[in-house]
Amino acid sequence: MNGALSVRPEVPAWRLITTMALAGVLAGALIVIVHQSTQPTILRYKAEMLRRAVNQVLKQPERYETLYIYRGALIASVPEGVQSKGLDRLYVGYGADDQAVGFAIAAAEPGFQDIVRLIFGYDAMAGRLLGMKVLESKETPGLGDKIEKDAVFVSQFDGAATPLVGVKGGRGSDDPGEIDMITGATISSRAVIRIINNALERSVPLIAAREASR
Amino acid sequence: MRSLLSFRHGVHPPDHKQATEHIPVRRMSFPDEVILHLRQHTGKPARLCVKPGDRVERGDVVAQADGFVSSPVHATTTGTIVALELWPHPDGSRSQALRIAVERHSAQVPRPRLVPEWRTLSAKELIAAIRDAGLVGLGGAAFPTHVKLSPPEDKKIDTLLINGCECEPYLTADHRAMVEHPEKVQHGIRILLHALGIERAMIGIESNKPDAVEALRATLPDDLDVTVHPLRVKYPQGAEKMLIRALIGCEVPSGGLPMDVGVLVQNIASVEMIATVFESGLPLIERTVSVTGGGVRRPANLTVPIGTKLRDVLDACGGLTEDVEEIVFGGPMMGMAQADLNVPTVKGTGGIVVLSKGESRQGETHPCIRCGHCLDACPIFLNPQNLGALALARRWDEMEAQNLMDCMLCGCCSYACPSSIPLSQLFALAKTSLRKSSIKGKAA
Amino acid sequence: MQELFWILLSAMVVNNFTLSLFLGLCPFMGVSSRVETALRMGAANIFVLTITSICAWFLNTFVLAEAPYLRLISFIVVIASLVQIVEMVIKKLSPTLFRQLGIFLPLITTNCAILGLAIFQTNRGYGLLEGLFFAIGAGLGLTLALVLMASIRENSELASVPEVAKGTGLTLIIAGSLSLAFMGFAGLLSAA
Amino acid sequence: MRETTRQEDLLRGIWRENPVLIQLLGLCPALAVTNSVENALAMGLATFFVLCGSSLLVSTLKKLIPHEVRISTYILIIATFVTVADMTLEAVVPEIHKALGAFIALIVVNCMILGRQEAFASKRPVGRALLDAVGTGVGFIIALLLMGSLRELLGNGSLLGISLFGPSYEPWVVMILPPGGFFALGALILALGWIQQRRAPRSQPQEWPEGVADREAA
Amino acid sequence: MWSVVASLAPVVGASIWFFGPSALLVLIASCAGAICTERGIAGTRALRDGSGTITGLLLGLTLPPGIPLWMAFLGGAFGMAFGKLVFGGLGQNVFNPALLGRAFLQAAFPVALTTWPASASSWWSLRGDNFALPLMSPQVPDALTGATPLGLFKFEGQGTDLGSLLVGSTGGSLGETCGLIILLGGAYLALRGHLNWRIPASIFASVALLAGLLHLIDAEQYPGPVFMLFSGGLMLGAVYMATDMVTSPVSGLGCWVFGAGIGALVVIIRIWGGLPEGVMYSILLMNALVPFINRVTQPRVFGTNLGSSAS
Repeated sequence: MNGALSVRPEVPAWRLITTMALAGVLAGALIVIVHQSTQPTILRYKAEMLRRAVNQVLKQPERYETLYIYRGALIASVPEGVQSKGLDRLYVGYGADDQAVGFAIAAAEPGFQDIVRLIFGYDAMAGRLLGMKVLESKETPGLGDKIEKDAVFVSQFDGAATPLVGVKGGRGSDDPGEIDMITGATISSRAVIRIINNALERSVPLIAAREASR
Repeated sequence: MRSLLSFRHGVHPPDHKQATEHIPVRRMSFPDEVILHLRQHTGKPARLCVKPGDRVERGDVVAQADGFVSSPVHATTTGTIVALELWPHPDGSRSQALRIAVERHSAQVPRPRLVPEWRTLSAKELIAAIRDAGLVGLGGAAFPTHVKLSPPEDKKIDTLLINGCECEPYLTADHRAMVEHPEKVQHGIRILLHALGIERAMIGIESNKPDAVEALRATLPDDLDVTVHPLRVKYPQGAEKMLIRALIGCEVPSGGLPMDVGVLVQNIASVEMIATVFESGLPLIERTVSVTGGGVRRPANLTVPIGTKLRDVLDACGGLTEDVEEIVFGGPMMGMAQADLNVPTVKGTGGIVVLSKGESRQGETHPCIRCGHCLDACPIFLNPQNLGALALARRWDEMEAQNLMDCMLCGCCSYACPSSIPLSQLFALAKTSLRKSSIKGKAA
Repeated sequence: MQELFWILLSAMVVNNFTLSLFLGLCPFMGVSSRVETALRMGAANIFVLTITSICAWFLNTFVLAEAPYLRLISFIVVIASLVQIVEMVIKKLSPTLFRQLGIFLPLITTNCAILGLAIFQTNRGYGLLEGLFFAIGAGLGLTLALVLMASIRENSELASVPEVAKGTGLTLIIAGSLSLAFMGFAGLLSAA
Repeated sequence: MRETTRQEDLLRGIWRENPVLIQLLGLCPALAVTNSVENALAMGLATFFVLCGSSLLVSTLKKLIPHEVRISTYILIIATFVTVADMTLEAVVPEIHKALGAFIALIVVNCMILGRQEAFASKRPVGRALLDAVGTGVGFIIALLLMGSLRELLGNGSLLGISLFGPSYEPWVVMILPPGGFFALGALILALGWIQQRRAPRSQPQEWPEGVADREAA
Repeated sequence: MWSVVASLAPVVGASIWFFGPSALLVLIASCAGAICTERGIAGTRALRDGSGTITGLLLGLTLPPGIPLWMAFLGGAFGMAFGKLVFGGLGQNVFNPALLGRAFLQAAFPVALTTWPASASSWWSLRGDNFALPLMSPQVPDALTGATPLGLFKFEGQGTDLGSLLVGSTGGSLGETCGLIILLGGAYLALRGHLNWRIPASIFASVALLAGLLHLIDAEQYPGPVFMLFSGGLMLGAVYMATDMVTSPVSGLGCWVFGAGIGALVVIIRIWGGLPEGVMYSILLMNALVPFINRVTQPRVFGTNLGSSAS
């Protein structure tokens, strides 16, 4: 190798730069082409996933619309010149009678292992939850991931009164605000309850303000 | 009671001294043959100045000091030189030795040849006289005494330490010397102080010898600053560096000598021998040896002509018992195991320990479990566990980087090891290999 | 503040970059045979991770906002040139530091921990400060894992390891054991 | 460099110089995404695609790429293919793409790919380079599948999601967690070593570690 | 080594007293796992020194009584193979093999490993599904599950009185219930020189100190030092696991650092971590640090780096 190096003719700098630039342009072009062709599918899938999640936690509303949190208020459409991308948002679902049935709120906080990302439906009038779905978690398989997979645990959030209170599993209380925690996965269960309560603390005043301004 | 002076770490082996500590020193009768090794001391071996067939008298010089770090060898009995041949040496090798056929006992009358009036001599002349008497350290290393007494100009010695610890188990020769001849010890100290031109001496004695402390305290001179200090019973209290740590409270720098902290250490047997030499006018031709251990029938403290064969010494003590396991020259901790009964004593031989089966610690070696007992034992704070593992991997250079050369092979780690790993043997091997390779490196 | 601290601890021990995200395995398996080397490698990593985090944030915020599909390609180009520039700057400013870190810097370019940090940081939408804490935590976690591994391997070099297990086998088992032990940190600071 | 046959070029990477099990390259994906056969397969295929694509391109363009900027160019080419693979997976199999997460993007820094470009594709004709890439890629897929099957079988009692031991099987959860990745690869490598050792003629048992003789001779 | 086994006898006895035949079965299974693996893999190299038995016994003592026997066996086998044999056998390992086995089981079967028996109808009845088929899940009736004092505190804010903690009449693993007997066994071993007293001493001291400080700050939220000392596996871990000579530092100073580190980690994991108990993880983490601690706490060699005090 060293011998080969020494006889290699000096390559002018402009060639190096041209090569790199050319390679960069070609690479960029290729990526843009693939991006153009895959982007619609990806976006459609993402939108579909979001639609499913929102529909699930709002118990299949007729339709829903996106609300943006902008300068401490909920707005339905972003004012001119403001990027909608970076804004936090929540979703309001409407029933057949065009009445708001509830808000779908997404939230994320640390769980047992890493961040737990979830979405839940909230009926602002009744102050109750409509449903909860974990979107992303790395909780212990077979134990902590029951917050996602255990139907009994998940179903407790349907109609639960807020704020939620976690109790030890198997107590069998009728209090609608009490969530039976999963045996052996207390931390994960508590994390879900905490995430929802914290998210409600943030969102309820916004929702109330929006209702009041109507 | 004020706590006794000591050093840190070390071990507490049972001392086994009761067999001989109360038995007065007796003189053994002359053997039929003595074997005088030319390599009696640390440093360059003496140069031969007689030839086979010559008749020599007790105290005649048979080999001259060859250079500064060397010491003459004297005939220890009157007799005829039979041969110069290779003979087993206590260190395990074979080396040049004179065989002397000993004449009948009536011929063994000593003829004084030294000037006993040391007070009239200058320090320089006194040191020359000490060299001519063939005096070496009798603690075991046998380093020529006159070399120790001549420090380089820039090293000032202000204190003489006398090592009366005798911390090796079994050995009692030093103990008997202190009890039987305390005045000789004081005399020897006086001579040494004169040679050094100083006035301060400290005697350290392990507190298991209260009679020795008593005896030496009773004979302290009025005109000199000599003090006696009982020390904690702990091995290796008698190692130079440990003794200095205990008495003076400072550490000899790594790779340095006691003179670096202004101290000279002399063993009690050497001090007594100096007095003996200047009283009798005879050079160093005999010394006291503790012959003890469960494997010897009549344990004793014997005055033995240097060069007496092990077989003869043991015979003088009633011979061996049936269950002998191991014979060691020196103490059981640092001594050299002997395989041949024909090996002769040398100037450094102060003890012959014959271990019976029950006493020997040679056990089956188990894997190291990193218990750390060796770290707690090592008086110079090495990590024998790690060094041992490195030694098994033969990674000598890394061992040197971890201060292996400061190891004095005291054997504390081997003693403390519950798995009977021969750590100090491994370190001795490593040190030898390193020395060899450094010599090779210089040659290349 | 608590959240920032959690990000740091999470990247460092709970979801240690090397032991639970498998990032930076190359130096972990390759360089980690001497503790001194591991420490320097770790220091170099903390340094580059921190700078990368800042650069990635700037890229995301000001350059790639319109073309996120070019993210990967620009990250890798930026990281590669960044390491080169850092190398040159250190060489100029502090030859001592360069001697200590120098040979590790080129290795870092192909270290997946760096690119991994930039991607994770983007996916999680961390801001500048959060990204910084994330980077420092990740760097500390890498260093911790490297040093632990190096000291254990130094130790096991003297052990009579069976022929089959020498080298990679043992290293992987040790890594697995470390990873098991780090599971003890799960849920740290998030149990409230 | 020794001349190799076509067959050697193809087969080398599959077993004898398996990138993961023998050369220990690309460990990051081999450990991170092999908690199920499905993920392992997807990762393997994506890497295979990137490897073949970049080998093809690099060996085609090798004359045009100046030596000084070759590494940067390779990385650029690899990153392009990875981006393409990333977007394709996201469009075609979004669930798997979500499970693999950032590790798709991290194919860029898989030393195996860059290594093949530098060591082989940049010096050989297109056909050979492609053969080599196919061999190495298949070897990578095999290793990932081995890991994936072992971990999914023990950790979930299933293969490709099909339960094998019935519902009362107690899964070894640890196997799909990070420690299980290390242990599974460690066990695989130990097992391989053990098999090789049994095949090889028994070597002399050594009391002292090797190298002692050298030291003494030196 | 056998004296360690002997000193464990009262602890084993107590576990059988409290948990009935299940305890004995679990201990036998874990020992069998460890010993069979040692014999099987190491073959003739296996030592008859009882270290395999110790590994098995210690592992068994950290398991809940109702665990299926095949899991106990697997834990013993894993700990022995990956915790010890792969490093070259006795004296060479880095992690405590019993704890590695236990950590593996905990990660593999989190449910089975955290299912504690509340009480049983008679001494003779089994405390769980010990005889579950190999690789199959245990059938655990809900009524059987109880909780450990630490679990009660962490998840429900309930304390447990000191008397039950000392005597051991609480839920928990086989060997982690009776603090007094463990302390006695430890004292016996320390007197015989088989364990370094500095390690348990420093663990107890650091746990007591940290827990005490936190308790002073907020007595409601943080439990007191006595509860921290006598609950969970702290006693067993501090006396029998952390003191494993092979996996603890060699120097005295190192042992203090090691113990203090374990104590601090225990408090951190118990109070701020996600798990109710952290003794096992703390010891394993500090095991990993031991080679580093040994490096750093190497004492100053006699006569080197002499300060101004010299000469």
